[in-house]
Amino acid sequence: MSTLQHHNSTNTLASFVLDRTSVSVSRCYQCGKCSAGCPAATEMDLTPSVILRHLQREVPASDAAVLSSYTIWLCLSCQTCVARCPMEVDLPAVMDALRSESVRQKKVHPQAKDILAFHRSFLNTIERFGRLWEIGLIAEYKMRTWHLLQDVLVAPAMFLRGKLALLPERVKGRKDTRRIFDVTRSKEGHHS
Amino acid sequence: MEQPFEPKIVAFVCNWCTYAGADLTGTSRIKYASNVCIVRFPCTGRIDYNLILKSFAQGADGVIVSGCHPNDCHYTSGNFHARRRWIVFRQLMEYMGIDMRRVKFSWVSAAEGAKWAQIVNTTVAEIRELGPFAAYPELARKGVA
Amino acid sequence: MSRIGVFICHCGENISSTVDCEQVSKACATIPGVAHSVDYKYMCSDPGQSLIREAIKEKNLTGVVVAACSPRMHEPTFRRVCAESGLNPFLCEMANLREQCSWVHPKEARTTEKAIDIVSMLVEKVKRNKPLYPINVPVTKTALVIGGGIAGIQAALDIANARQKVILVERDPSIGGHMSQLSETFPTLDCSQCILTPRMVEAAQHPNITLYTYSEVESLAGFIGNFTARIRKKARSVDEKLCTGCGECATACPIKKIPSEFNTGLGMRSAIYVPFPQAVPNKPVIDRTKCTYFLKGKCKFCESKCPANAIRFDQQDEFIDVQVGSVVVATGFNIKETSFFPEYGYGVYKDVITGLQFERILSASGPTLGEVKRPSDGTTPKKIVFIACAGSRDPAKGIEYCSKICCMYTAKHAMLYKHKVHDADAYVFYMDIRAAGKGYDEFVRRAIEEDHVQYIRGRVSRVYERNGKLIVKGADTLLGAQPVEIEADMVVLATASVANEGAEALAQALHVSYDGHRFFSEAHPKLRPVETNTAGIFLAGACQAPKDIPESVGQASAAASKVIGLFSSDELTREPVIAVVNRTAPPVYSTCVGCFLCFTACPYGAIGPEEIKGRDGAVLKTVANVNPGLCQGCGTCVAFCRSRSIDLQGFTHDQMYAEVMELFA
Amino acid sequence: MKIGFYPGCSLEGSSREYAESLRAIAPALGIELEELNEWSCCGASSAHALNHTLATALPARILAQAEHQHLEELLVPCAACYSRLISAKDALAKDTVLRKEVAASFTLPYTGATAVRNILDVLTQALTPAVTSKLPNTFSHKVACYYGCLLVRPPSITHESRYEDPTAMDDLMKKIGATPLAWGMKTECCGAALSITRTDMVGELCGRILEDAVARGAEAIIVACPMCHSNLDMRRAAIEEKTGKEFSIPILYITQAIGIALGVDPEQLGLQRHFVHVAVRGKAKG
Repeated sequence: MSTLQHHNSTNTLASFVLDRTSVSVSRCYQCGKCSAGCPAATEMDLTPSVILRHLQREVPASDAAVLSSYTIWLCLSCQTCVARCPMEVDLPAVMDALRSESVRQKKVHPQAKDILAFHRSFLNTIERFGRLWEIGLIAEYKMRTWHLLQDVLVAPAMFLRGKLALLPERVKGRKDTRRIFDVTRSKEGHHS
Repeated sequence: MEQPFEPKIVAFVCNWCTYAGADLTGTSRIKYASNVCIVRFPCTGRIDYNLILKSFAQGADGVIVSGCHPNDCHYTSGNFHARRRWIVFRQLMEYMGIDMRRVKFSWVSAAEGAKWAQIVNTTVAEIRELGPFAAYPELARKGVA
Repeated sequence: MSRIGVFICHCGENISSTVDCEQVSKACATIPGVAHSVDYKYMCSDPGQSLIREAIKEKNLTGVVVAACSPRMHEPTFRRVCAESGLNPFLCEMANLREQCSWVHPKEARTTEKAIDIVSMLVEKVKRNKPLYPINVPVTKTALVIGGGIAGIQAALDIANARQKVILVERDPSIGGHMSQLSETFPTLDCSQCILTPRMVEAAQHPNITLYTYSEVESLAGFIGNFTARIRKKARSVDEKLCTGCGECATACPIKKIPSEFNTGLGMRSAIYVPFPQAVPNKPVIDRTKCTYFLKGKCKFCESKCPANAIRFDQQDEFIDVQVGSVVVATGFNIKETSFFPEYGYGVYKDVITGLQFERILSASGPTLGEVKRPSDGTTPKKIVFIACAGSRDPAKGIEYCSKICCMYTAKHAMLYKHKVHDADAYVFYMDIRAAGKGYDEFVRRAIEEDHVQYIRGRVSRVYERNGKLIVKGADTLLGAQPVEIEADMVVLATASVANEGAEALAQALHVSYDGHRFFSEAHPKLRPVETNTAGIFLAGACQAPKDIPESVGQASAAASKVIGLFSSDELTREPVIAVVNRTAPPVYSTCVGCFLCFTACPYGAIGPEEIKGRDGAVLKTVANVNPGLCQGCGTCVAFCRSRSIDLQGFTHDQMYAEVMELFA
Repeated sequence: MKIGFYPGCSLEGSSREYAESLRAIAPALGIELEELNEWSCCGASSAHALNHTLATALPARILAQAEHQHLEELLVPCAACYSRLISAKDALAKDTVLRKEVAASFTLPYTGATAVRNILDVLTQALTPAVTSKLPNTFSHKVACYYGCLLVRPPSITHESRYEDPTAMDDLMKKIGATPLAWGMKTECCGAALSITRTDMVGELCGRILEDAVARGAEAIIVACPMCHSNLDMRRAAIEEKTGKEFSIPILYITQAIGIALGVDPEQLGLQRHFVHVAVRGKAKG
């Protein structure tokens, strides 16, 4: 049984969330409607409302639990929770903020490494080419994760149906895209 | 360093809506700027606008006039009369060289404690922007006061 | 030279914690004309009051300023104190240091400075106060009770039993209100109609009660003790005196498929109808918006079948003006339409219903005669999910308050359902169980422990239909908010209680204030819960806030006792805060020039012309004159008067200018 | 109507038939598409998953490009791109600090002048009685209209009032002679964001969607989002693994359904590119 030491609330994860998303987690009265409607809830280690509860406690143990949870990576950003939340808590925005913070603090849940790898591969391809090049994405993703056999059935079929381009398109606008990456990386960074 | 300018503002309010609303602000312990002193009238209909001029002449930096919402007047129509007369009166005020931003007309019901605090705070902030009301000696010379 | 006494109250620490009361009283002592200035912990306490009494005598004060809480709180108290020590009560003013200073500002020098300003302003005012003498006005000893639900019925009976006349006005064709729709009542489970209908009959037959059903209050004029109300008696299209209530007309009526309001749309009624069997009065009305005759100009089946020839197609709305001394508002509440809850599919799925509809299903007089059946196919539901807070405590949907009654009736619903369908499963999704009341929590425990109702703490996210079942997607927040999916046969929504339709218009007609949710406002949240800010008008029941039956009845009796108290004397004294037209020595007589602008300004028609005649009877001058009985003291005329001949006692030009000027002195 | 056109990455690759079918029906509907020059990726779910500023800057650049090209309106058929664009627009309108940071990250000026429009509201405007009266075929099939998440949520940004039970697509289907069914999965999530990383979850979520549609007798599911389409169409293996059932119900883009009603050649509509064979065809009127 952990004893609650309520420490100064300026350096808590809740205050970080407030600062990043202007969502005050104290709004949440724990009705659980978000968890009830969340399509990914059954897969999560902490359901969405429990994430908020941990944030409300403002204790290091809870903050750590949130940042190292699988939940924040399983959030599909389907917006169902915020659309139905009686207190209008923008959970998807909170999840976004928590993910980047989880990466920064190197607390990413082991099972979430693949998901992070995917996001990074995705962003790298568009950083390089300005647009998504699906084969490039899959290739890099496989390199990062060693899921060499995944989708081997789907990919050729896609190719045959002309759904996969072998070569990336090189967009004129890609210089802009790169610049955007450089600038924003220096701001929040940590996405590659 | 010098003190920031603290405007002095008088609020003419009706007894039934805004005065009660301001009481509610208190009972709800909502904090607001202390630059405003309230003068209680039975109804905004009672407020004689020369009193506004006179206040400025005496050194007010701003005036708030607040009563019941339309149709909510405890005396049926006092607030309508107040509003109607105000339309005529404001031209005189402008003629007197009073910046209309210094006069706030608002409706605050007995249930709107938070709204009262917000009105006071925004008014104080705006008038702090405008700075002290200097024109009054001149007004005095014009013999209005 | 005036001798003012200033009395600064600490109000325990309510004022002294942010205002330096000692400094205030010191500062006031130096104001010219102040003969006495002290501060004390509790001015309203006995010792505090005697402090004032003694000072008045010893220092023979000519005026008093009590700097304490809001005058809306204690002005009467301190004015009484002055009167007791021989000082005219209207020479006493209150400076509001609590609600408008100490409670809203931090502890700092400027707060104390403001306090000093406030007190000095009132010192300047009180210096100019004049002794005033209360006005006596006669009281019309008849009460108007608006609304014939349980609250209105209770208030009417209490007043009538105290041998006072009552006029009871009900908007619907029958009295009874929501209570008549209920099945059984918590926490005792006695049948709602069994306890209500005797009261309804008593109210209808009481010699002191005049009942107007199918009627509405159009307007209210006048003031405490002397109101005039205009009642619109809507055309029933039936002669109530002749009608015997046999019901032949309803049987004859060809239009039978109109959703019954009483049965919340679960049952049907005809175009000429009595809302429910035990209706009082048991006389039908014709719904002119549905009746074939009124729509197409022919039919009249009911008329041909009526043995008493009581049908009156040509009947018109009647207007009745009544004189009353006091008003009790008991217009009740309504339930929030749940169509604004798309995720729960109300209006899409027949078997998703409101709590009130479920009351009708449970009621022996209901569309299913008390058998629990699904609206869609009439089968007996084996699994019902009850959803609490369906609309209440939901800022996103615009209602942040708790509707108060849902926790209890939901427990009752689940319980009664289990009693009627033994092999049934009842689930309740809840956020908190608010069962604060005598025997209430025990009742909920019974539902859980003895009737094995499954309580799940969590809100439901969505209800949708999958092969004939209603899929309820909820979560169990006591198990880490695990998603829970229940295949239900029926879903009952505990919808929010909201102000009744027309509440706003009525409040405006009566000049009583109402809150952001259109519930009527009481004069003080704790100490004056049944009064309104308008003297002589009282509140009873759910029109003030969501309430259950015991609370509504309690408040109704309280309102009744206020009325009875008011009627206990033949005259009542009114504050002399009224306008007066000045009189001066001849040959001017009055500075009034007779422009009579004030006539148009006065909302009460209290100002008329007065002829000043000479000895020979010749009219020397016509000036304005205020009728002290009608004047309410708004002072609109004062602001209108060009020649400053009309002034408002207690708020004179002299007083108000002095008060304001002091602030900038 | 002349309107700017932002295809987005998927419509160039895995969902090219969406773009093809749109281009194929546009002339008949009097829509003139002006493709955005030098358009780049909107960042999709990955950008906002990791970096709010990036997730706002990428769409902002696209919108700036559109302004540069004097496009008053920009049609964004991909629901995901659409969502990113309107979210970015909303964020930039609200947050001045963010606006400065974003402005610093690319050269073109951004004012937010260009209106972003989704496929449903453009088609609703274009499918006038004049057009529908002249349709050679009727698409006389029972269909389940699947909206997914991002066309309707969050209502605060999409301003969709019927976000629990949208009807725009159903109305369009009625116009071409189809029978849209009432069903329970209109706006349930298909799991798009985890399509590659948690295919099993996608199988689960899409399984529920297909099951309900089939149970209600739908002959086809109509979609307006490449993510929804590729999950429902290409992930059948994962779906069948989860549900233990086989599904043959085809998934059509709304543009393809309309194309069929317009009598456009199936090849042009890219129907042959689907994993699940599309048997449904239009019936000639008369």
